[in-house]
Amino acid sequence: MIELGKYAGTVLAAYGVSILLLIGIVWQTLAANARARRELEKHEKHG
Amino acid sequence: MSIWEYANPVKFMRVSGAVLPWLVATAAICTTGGVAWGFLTPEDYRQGSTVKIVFLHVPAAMMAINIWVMMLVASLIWLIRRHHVSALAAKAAAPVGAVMTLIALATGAIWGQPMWGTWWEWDPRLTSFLILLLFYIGYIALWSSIEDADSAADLTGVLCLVGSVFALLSRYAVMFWNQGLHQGASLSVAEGERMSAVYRYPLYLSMLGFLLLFLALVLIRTRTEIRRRRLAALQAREMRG
Amino acid sequence: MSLLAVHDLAVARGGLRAVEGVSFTLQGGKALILRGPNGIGKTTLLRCVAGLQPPVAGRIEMAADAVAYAAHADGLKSALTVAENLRFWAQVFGGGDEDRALERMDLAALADRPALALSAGQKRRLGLARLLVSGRPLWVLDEPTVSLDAASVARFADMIRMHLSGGGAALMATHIDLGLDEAQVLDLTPYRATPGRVERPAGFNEAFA
Amino acid sequence: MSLLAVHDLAVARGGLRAVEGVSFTLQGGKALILRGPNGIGKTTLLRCVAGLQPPVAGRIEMAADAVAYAAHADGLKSALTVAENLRFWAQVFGGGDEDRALERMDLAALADRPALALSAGQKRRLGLARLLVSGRPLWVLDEPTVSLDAASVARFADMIRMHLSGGGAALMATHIDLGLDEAQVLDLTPYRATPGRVERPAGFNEAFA
Amino acid sequence: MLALLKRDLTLATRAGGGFGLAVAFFLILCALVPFGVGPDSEALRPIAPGILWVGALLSSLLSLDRIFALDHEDGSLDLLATAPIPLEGVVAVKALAHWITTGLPLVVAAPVFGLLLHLPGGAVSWLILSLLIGTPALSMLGAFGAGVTVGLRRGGLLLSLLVLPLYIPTLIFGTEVTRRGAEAGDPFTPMLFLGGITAGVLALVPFAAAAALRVNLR
Amino acid sequence: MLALLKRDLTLATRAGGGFGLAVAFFLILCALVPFGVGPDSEALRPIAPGILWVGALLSSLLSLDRIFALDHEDGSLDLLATAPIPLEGVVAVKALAHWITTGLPLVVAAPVFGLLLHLPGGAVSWLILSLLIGTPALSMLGAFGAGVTVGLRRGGLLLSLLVLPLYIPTLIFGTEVTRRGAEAGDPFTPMLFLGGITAGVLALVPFAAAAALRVNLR
Ligand code: HEM
Ligand SMILES: Nc1ncnc2c1ncn2[C@@H]1O[C@H](COP(=O)(O)OP(=O)(O)OP(=O)(O)O)[C@@H](O)[C@H]1O
Ligand SMILES: Nc1ncnc2c1ncn2[C@@H]1O[C@H](COP(=O)(O)OP(=O)(O)OP(=O)(O)O)[C@@H](O)[C@H]1O
Ligand SMILES: [Mg+2]
Ligand SMILES: [Mg+2]
Repeated sequence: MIELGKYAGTVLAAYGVSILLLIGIVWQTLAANARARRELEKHEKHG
Repeated sequence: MSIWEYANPVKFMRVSGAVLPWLVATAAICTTGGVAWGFLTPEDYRQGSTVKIVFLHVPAAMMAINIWVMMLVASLIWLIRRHHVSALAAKAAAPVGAVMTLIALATGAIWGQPMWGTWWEWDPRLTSFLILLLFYIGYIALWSSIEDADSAADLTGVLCLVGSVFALLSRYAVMFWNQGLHQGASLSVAEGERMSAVYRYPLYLSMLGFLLLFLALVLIRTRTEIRRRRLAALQAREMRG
Repeated sequence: MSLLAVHDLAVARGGLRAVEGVSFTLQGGKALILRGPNGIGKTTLLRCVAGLQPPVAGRIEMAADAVAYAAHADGLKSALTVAENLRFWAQVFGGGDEDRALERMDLAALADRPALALSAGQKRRLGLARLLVSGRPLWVLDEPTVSLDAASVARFADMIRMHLSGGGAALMATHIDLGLDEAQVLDLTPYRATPGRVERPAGFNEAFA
Repeated sequence: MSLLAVHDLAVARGGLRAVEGVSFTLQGGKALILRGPNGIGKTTLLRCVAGLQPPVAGRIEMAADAVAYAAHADGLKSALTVAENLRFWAQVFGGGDEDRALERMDLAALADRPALALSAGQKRRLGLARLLVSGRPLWVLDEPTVSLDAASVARFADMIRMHLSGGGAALMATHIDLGLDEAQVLDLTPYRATPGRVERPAGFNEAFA
Repeated sequence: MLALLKRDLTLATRAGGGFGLAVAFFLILCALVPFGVGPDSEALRPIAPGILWVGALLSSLLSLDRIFALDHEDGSLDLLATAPIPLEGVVAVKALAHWITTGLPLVVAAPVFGLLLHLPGGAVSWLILSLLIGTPALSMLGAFGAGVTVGLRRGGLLLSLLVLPLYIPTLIFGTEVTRRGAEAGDPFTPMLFLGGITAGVLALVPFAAAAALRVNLR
Repeated sequence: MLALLKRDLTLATRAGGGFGLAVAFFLILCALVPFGVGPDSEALRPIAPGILWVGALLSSLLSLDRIFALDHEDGSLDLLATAPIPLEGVVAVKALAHWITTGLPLVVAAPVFGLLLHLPGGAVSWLILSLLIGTPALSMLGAFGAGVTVGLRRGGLLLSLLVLPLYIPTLIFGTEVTRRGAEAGDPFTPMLFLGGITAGVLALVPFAAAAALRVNLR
């Protein structure tokens, strides 16, 4: 385990928040894309 | 073949579909690599371990600005040449830009606590970012509140144009208004003050990663938007027919 | 020369074509009534002719500043009186004798009443009086006789006849009988756009669909 | 028993009496059409009957919660779909089968379209479908067929007939022919209020005049 | 009544419905004040509670005209008045929907804005609590104002004018709670008053608002 | 065009037209701030220029949706678009009418409000001057925002969201003029910027606003 010193909380918080936000936007992007594709395919099959 | 051919949605879907796997893979590698490398760099003698934040903060801050510029270019292409894909790309980029701005703000705020002893300071750099966030929010809100897709593209395009001018103006106004605490750009300054290589290379990698990540996200989101438009057209036609 | 010529026009609403292949010309002194079931695209076509909306295909030929448009919304300010409302439009369009217009639409007695205090039919009459002061030769009217009683419909027909005899023309959409026997009628039903003809897209959505 | 009884009713608008001395009763199974020139007071009278406005004189007798009112404004939310709009009113009035109402007004194909994207006549049909889900016996309708094409007017007449045959009643104001031959007609022209009859003031303004 | 609540919330979240805009406005206001007042944190700290409360109040105010005006324009209000729901219930439900779409998000977002204005950390929980207790009164009073002005063409500014004086007691006690929280005073007394005002408003104002609506409909 | 200006001003002065309401709102805001911030004149003096400018900005903001929305609803805008006046001219006239009904009264009333907030005497003339130069830009930018949002049902809050960031440079330079006036600094530099922004806005924004209107009408 690497040593973060007295600023451990700060560094971890910064990394935590950023990674959460990044994961959030990536997840939202992929989910919306999958949904759009699914709906379109469903529609093209039936319609 | 001119570059405008890629603005044809069918062609765009084909090309972007072919490029995406590679893009996603390199983006994932560079981003995680850059961030992880950054996290493992040694402490700075002045800033302690907080220097590690730079590998998130700086790439995010740069992307936040560059994404707005890209949206401006895309809006102009839409307004002048009326290529739908470019309008949709601008729409797709905005949420990514807003998130980048948020990351820059959040990491900056968290960093500020130990460095300046405050979460938030009305420093010009910071303030301009807050204003940029406002522009992103307004832009996204306008897109989402207009029903007709082409009108929405036109109106947000005009807003992006006017907004860019005022974002720039605000930057100068804010600098006039308050002298700041924030660091100047250190990547470009004279050799002596330059960041040591220990920090420079992971930073480069992280910046590249963020850029690729953004490109991948924009491509995927543009594809989503195109599919949505297609679905809406099919549904509308069915109802009418 | 004809006041209005429409060639192979297609209009779209909400990204989908409504009617297509519509052609007609309108000479001075003539009136044309558009008919067709609800939702076929009469309103959309009239808005195109009035220049409020671009057509998807085809051409509309007419002189600049020739159109006076009147739709469901009459452009009345409820805080202004009948006379003030009319005077404003007369000034904007730079034409017309307001008092005669009030007289013709039987509104003289109501001239000083705020538009707020008019009944549905009285408002509509005021909206029609605006056409008289516009001084424009081509009238584009969307369901002009809604809410009018029988006497007012007859008065409206007279007003149209007078306009035609002065060399003007009128293009109207309506579902009911206007008592204008001399007007030609164009039924839009055969021009209903057939969906799914990709070679003639209404815009991005359809091109891609 | 009659669904609605109106005795010697006088109604006022803007402090002036519009019509006065109107009396009629409406049994279940009957329809009454109010006629009269623009501005005589049809809308005002209907709003009184619907309970939106108090009468100046006379009595209106009917059961509580019996009226379904429909006027020019249809109470549609443009952001909601056709089905959502109708469902909301069905829930508020606690009645009715939405799908059948959509079917009856030929709106089933448009069920998932936002109300924003309807043409004038389609909106009106949706406003009428609301009556079907209200479950109320007495329909009070102000110019119900505005913007409707001929087929829709016939459909409307059918809907009224069905309502009447189910024991309901309808009170309508209109200027055009609804194709409802069995309905009685009441012309309001003879009841126009004579201005200046100080012994029967419409309110403070007139009493003071 | 549930159907009405559901519809109003659906409308708010649909395109153009304005959900979240109150928070955005609040953010903008908190960002503007330093531009006006100056960036100095010493100058900002003492006025932070006041600015935050004034901001909450204004962003609630700006969306008031949505409460009834839209329904009046499209005729829904006429129809609701003839529906088998008491008009008082309609008012209460609409005020509730307004609070859920504007007040509640503010409560959630307030800590972040506190940061921008250098609100001391200890005061944040008091700020949240005071907003949570106070904002329902703002929505209900707003519904009253909206009911009074509903017939008027764009009564927006008039509405603000009518409602703002009614907001003053809530504002005073709300900021007092926050300020005393910041300066380690006794925040309980103003909190009690704040709660009392909200309770009274919620119990009585629906009747006044319904009466005003009835007048405006006729 | 003159006829349009005259009509808009007449409408503003008629019942429900909202003339003077901007000033009233400004007054209420200036009265609220001491409730929020505390009545201490030492605390008020430094923030007075900022509050006054923020107040001017908000009260101009609140009446923005009147610029086009009413005309759009009743169909006047469709008719004006087919009238023999360029749409840019319509925008400019409407922004002017908005400024005359909201900006100008504020300029006139500002000294009084300055008193309420203990603005130093020497700064009053700078306040007036800065408002006089700055508020036309607010009206014109507001007309742009109103043009963009005109088709939307009650775009009020969205309008604020779009317009407020555009107001920031004007706000900064405006308060800077007033503050430097109060503290005997050099008010000419910010005044120059303020004038430059206003001139640029007046020259260019009508075209953007007219373009937005055309999109919204189709
Ligand atoms: C919350 C707010 C903050 C924001 C919005 C912000 C914004 C930015 C921006 C836009 C850059 C761009 C750099 C460039 O020109 O390439 C940057 C770089 C940087 N920031 Fe921040 N910053 C914030 C807080 C902080 C804090 C608190 C610190 C540390 C004490 C900090 C340290 C740095 C450093 C070291 C750089 C790199 C400068 C360079 O080498 O280019 N920032 N920041
Ligand atoms: N905003 C919109 N988005 C999508 N479709 C729309 C929109 N507005 C109208 N439509 C549809 O466009 C078609 C044409 O509408 P239009 O209003 O021109 O019909 P109309 O012939 O005037 O009908 P009516 O006789 O009922 O007035 C209709 O089918 C309508 O449902
Ligand atoms: N707010 C008002 N103030 C004063 N008078 C009014 C007001 N509203 C309407 N009136 C007048 O009251 C009378 C009755 O109006 P009402 O709307 O009931 O007529 P109507 O019979 O429905 O006419 P229409 O057939 O034109 O709809 C009219 O003469 C009208 O001018
Ligand atoms: Mg139509
Ligand atoms: Mg009527």
